[in-house]
Amino acid sequence: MATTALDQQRAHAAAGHEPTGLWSWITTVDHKRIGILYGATAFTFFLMGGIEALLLRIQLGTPNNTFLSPETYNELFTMHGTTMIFLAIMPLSAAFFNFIIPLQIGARDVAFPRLNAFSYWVFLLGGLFLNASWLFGAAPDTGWFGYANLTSKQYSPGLHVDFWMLGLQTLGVASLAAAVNFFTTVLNMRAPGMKLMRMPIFTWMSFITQVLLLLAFPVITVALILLMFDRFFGTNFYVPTAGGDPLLWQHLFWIFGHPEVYILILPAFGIVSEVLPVFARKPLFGYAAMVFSGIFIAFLAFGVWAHHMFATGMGPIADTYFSLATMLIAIPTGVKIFNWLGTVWGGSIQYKTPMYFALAFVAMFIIGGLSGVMHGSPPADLQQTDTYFVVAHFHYVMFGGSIFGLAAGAYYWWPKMFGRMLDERLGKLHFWLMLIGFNLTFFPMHILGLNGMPRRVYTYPEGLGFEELNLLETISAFLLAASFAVFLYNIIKTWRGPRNAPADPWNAATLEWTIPSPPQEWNFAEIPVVHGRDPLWEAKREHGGPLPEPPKVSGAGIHMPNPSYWPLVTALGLSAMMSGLMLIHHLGPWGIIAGGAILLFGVFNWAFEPAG
Amino acid sequence: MTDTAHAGHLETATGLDNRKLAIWTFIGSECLFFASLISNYLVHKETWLTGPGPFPHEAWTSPAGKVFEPIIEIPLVTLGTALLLFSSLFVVLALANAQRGNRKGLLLWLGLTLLCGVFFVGMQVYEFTHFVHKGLTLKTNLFGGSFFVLTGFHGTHVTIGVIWLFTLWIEAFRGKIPPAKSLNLEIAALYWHFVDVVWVVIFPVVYLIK
Amino acid sequence: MDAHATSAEPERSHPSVGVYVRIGLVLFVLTALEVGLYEFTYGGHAGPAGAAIQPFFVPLLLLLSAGKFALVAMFYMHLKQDHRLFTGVFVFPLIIATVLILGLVVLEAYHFAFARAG
Amino acid sequence: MPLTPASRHLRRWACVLPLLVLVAGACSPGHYPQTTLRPLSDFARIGDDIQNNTLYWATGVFVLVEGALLYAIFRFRGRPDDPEPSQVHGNTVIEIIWTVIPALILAAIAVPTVRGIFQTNAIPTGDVLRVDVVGHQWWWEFRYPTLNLTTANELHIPVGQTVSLHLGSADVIHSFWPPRFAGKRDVFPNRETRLWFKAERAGEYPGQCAEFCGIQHARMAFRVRAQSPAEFQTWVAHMQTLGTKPAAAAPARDSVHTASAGATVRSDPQAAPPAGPTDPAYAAGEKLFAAKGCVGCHSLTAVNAPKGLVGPNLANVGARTYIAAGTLKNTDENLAHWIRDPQGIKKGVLMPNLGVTADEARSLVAFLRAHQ
Ligand code: HEA
Ligand code: HEA
Ligand code: HEC
Ligand code: CUA
Ligand SMILES: [Cu+2]
Repeated sequence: MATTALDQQRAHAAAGHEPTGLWSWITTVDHKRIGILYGATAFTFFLMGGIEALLLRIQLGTPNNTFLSPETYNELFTMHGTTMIFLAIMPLSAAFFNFIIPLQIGARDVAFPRLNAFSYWVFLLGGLFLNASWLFGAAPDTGWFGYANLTSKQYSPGLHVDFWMLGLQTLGVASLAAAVNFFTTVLNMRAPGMKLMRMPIFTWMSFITQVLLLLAFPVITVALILLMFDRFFGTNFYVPTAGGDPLLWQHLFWIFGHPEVYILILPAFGIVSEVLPVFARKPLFGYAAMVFSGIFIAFLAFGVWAHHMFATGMGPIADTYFSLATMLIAIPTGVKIFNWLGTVWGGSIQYKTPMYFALAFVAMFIIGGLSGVMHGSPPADLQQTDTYFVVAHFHYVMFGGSIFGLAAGAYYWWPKMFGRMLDERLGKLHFWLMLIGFNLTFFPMHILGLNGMPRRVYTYPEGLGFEELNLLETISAFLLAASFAVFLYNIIKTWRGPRNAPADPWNAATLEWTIPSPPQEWNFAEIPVVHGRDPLWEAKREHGGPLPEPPKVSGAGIHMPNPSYWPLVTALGLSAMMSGLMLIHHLGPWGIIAGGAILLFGVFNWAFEPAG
Repeated sequence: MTDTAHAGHLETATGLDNRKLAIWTFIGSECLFFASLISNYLVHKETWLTGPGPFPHEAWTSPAGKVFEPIIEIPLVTLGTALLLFSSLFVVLALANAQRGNRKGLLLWLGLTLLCGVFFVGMQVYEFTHFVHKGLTLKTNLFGGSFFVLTGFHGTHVTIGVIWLFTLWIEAFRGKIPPAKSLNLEIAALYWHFVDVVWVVIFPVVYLIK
Repeated sequence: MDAHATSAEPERSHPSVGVYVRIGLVLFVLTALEVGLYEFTYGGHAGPAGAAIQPFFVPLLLLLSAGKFALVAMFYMHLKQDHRLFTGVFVFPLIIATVLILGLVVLEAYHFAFARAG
Repeated sequence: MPLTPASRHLRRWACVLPLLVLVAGACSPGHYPQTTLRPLSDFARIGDDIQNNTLYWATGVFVLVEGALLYAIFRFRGRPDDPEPSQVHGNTVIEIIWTVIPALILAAIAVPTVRGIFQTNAIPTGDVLRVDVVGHQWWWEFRYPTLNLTTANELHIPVGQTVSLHLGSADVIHSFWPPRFAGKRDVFPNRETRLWFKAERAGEYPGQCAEFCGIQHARMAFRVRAQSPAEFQTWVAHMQTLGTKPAAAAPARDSVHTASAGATVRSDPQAAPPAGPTDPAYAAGEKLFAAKGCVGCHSLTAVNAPKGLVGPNLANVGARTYIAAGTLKNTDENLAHWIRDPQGIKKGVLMPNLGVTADEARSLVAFLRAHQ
């Protein structure tokens, strides 16, 4: 059965047709399809996270509100944070890594196509696992950074924390596998002539992101393993009564957590650095400075973790070190901001939707960055921490930053991905609703925070002055939601329309725009040879105008990796193991053993399957 | 395990093999994994005397008057350490033979590597059961917890390495590792060496330093 | 590593079997030294000299194990001959890992010292 | 009806004005009793000064950079058929400038920061009042070791004397936060943390737990009651008389605090004087307090109070402004309601519903109200 299906597809591919149908998506190892899968899944999770946020906002709209019970509220903010970070922004970035990086570096696929499929399946299953907690009435409820010892068996009985811990563990596997893959891909799969310092800046920033993933995720893996042993096997790493230390969790978590925030923003930095030059019709200002500032940010990211822990009382020397290191990050980030300014300065700005989002990204991120610097000063942060001032800070960097950046990328690359131009008027409506809604929702949080509103409270009493602005925020959050409704409508509308996108609709500079939209399965009929940083601009300049539309080719003789379902089997095995772990008190070790067996079975078949 | 999309375009941009670069990347990542585990162990050194014994280097008398001897047995572990180091030597010799196309040599040295690996795992299993008999489990105290988790995860890595090398041994036996494919072994060997150097750190930190 | 290798650069030849065996012996000797050091400082053979070594015990041990680590990485893992990129991919994380261990231990020790003094 | 320009103008302002007023009101710290922006202690001022300094610099950066961006957005608008702009790739001089200037700004932020770090971390010496703060799920315990007193959810401190807080937790991590007086300090079950400040003005001010600590984290508030030294002494002397039996004549509830903006003025003392031990309801309440098991979790003595009880010390519960860590105003009705149905009021709270009837609750209230 399966083999014949594979055979059919192979025959299909040989004849130059794209395989279609569900099975072809399940077995796909094509980086473009995997990118689309990542994007669609992550956007769905984003909407879920957004709906969770709207529920939070309704509850906070009025004082002493009883719309949500305290338990539900706590579950919702935990799942909102966890979903947005691990199931929305990271995989949305991964969608672009997948679709765009191989195209930008002139490759036919990633270094390990099946590993790539594996990453996606593990991500999907991890996300489903985490959200399955809702069905059991046991959604995680200890916050997205789940501080010990609140997460211990004693203070969090039930499955809530188990779902969170094992879900994150699963997602970590996906991220690590993908990071190894893309690290290798960027270094090894570049087309001839594409030196490192000729790589498109999006690829560069994504590459740095992979390094952060590789070095940050093992730490949270260990932190979660220790928690798992505490909860399942009776150790006491975080249990103070037995000599354990809850503070250890905070250290390990933030050693991961701070690099994580740059994992969330660097891809967006990359996207914006692609969009601004194209629509200003000017090359990126200070390319080398952009690259090195990215590297510097990543490096510093590992030395500032304890700025999340100023209130723990680490003593003056540690405070001083972490404070100064934190502030230092403003310098390379400032370099980026100024280079973006330099890029548009003196340009001939074409106001298309992606450009709107990219410019707003710069404007909004500055606000978030500046409040970050304010956090970096411990005596002041003692007042700011755990208030809505922090909530304002991180929504400005993650929504005003990452989401605006990703939206710019979505509008920019949409024609390449689907061969259809998104509607410009709807796009601009989306933009204005989002910009206004965003600022009205999150700017007042600065004021509330400094005036004493703590975060993670399911309600607040009357008389502390929080009523008006909270109501304003709640109303604005719906404006923000409306902006995404417009986006959805735009997608649906465009979907119904014809495939109308040319290969190079924006007069862009990089290799992905040299091939048809959407690209054919093998991307490049012939692997390009690169002579500079903006290969397409150079080609157009040489040609003396726009290039002719690239022809679709038959692809005969181009050898592509075979589809495979073993990555999925392996991912299922891994998820089964995680579920087995959770049920260890019911099934004994058997669940884990069964999962492990499936995993091994998958790995061996994968290893010995001809890759094609 | 040839999982690369290098159809019709064999060289990579760096000239390095994808899989070899990937395994090094993975090893780099694993450094942080073990660093975190080791940190966990060291951090708890301050407080692991809470709770009942036994303890690594200290004798301990329970409230009921029972005396626990220090639990760590250095000679046994020294043997295991030596075995692991020698296995590292053997696996490079196996690789050298594979690259030269000497199947017999490859089978011999790889076999010896495997034996060392199996003995090391056996040593750990013995040590663990022995500790449990002496009253030290994961739950006993923080020494028990951090010791078992650190050495246990290392042991898991060794076990995976043994399975991996065993698969390769069978492949070699069936003549499927000609010199052109010696990279398959080289990659496994890199992993194996890494697991070895992790032990090079764990051995003094856990067993020798009080 | 920017250089675009036109042909798969044949890695510079790996060391000979003799070198491997000699490294193996050195590793063995270093391990023996480690254990010996323990024996003479804390173990069964700890004499009056043991007390004198004690302050240097930990640094010496760490030095010995760092030596072993370096030997395996350079020769058995071929970092000495292979492409420098591999060294980078290994050593950069190693540095961060070391800093992380030190940082954590120092921070936690401070916290406990502070808590006790309080 | 066509509007005259003037009336149209008026209309527009009529819409905008209330909004402006609202915004202005919502932005003024006076609107917020729990604000961090009007510090009332030396400690809080250190942080506030630093924050202002940082904020000024940040505002400067904000105005300049966003201004430049806006300028570029409008100035460099182009049309598709415009000629290609000049292709600039960079400029070393300007790149160095915009690396150095932020560095200088950061130095201007860092210097006061570091000074502030060392100031706030100094251990206070001399004439300090030590208070031990213990966080519990979800209430606060305050012990005065030198005075041998214990109370809960209301921290009494003298104005003008440095209080040195030694903080700990009975269960999970919480964070002690009296915004008008100091920033947050986390409390841990396995280590002691420290905080200090010298209150500058008398009054009653809100505070809040600021680290998520479980289902009722939101309802883990407390009050800081800063009193003049004389008043504080009176309070101490009074508290020291609070054994199992309350003093026959509890002093009138103090309502003398200055009504400064942001500080809640004490509500008028209950019209009726609190019941005394002779009141039959009081006696019934006393019996019930033992019979219903309240004693298992609550102590009624302020002096030599036992440690490690699950519930807050009730020695002066009758005089508190709020009960259940800021959840309810301390009226007789609320107190009775609380005793009958703590789970309904504060879901998940560690005080069980004990099947107290309405009558029993009345007696218990009479009994507790007398504990002032
Ligand atoms: C995309 C994610 C992202 C990004 C990019 C950042 C960027 C920064 N963050 Fe943020 N941060 C978060 C996500 C992010 N953060 C999250 C999620 C949390 C909360 C976690 C939780 O508690 O749940 C958090 C919390 C957080 C804290 C802890 C607050 C607390 O809990 O008490 C601190 C403290 O220092 C901090 C600092 C910074 C700094 C200094 C930067 C810098 O990188 C910013 C640098 C940028 C600029 C400064 C602007 C541009 C620069 C110029 C225009 C040059 C000139 C400027 C100057 C001279 C100042 N962040
Ligand atoms: C990238 C990250 C990200 C993003 C994008 C958001 C987006 C939003 N967040 Fe965020 N938030 C976090 C990350 C993020 N958040 C994190 C990490 C925390 C901390 C959690 C913790 O403390 O543990 C947090 C906490 C947090 C809080 C504080 C909770 C508390 O402390 O008690 C609040 C409160 O207002 C909030 C609100 C919002 C709102 C209104 C949005 C909005 O922007 C959401 C807008 C999006 C939508 C509304 C999409 C839905 C669209 C539709 C519904 C369209 C209709 C279509 C259909 C129905 C098909 N968030
Ligand atoms: C199992 C323990 C337990 C028992 C029994 C118990 N309580 Fe409580 N009580 C608590 C806890 C815990 C709190 C703190 C609740 C909170 O605010 O989170 C509390 C709070 C209170 C408060 C509010 C105190 C304040 O200042 O905020 C009052 C009053 C009170 N209890 C009265 C009673 C009475 C009367 C009884 C007996 C009928 C009783 N309690 C029985 C645990 C208990
Ligand atoms: Cu206690 Cu939050
Ligand atoms: Cu951070």
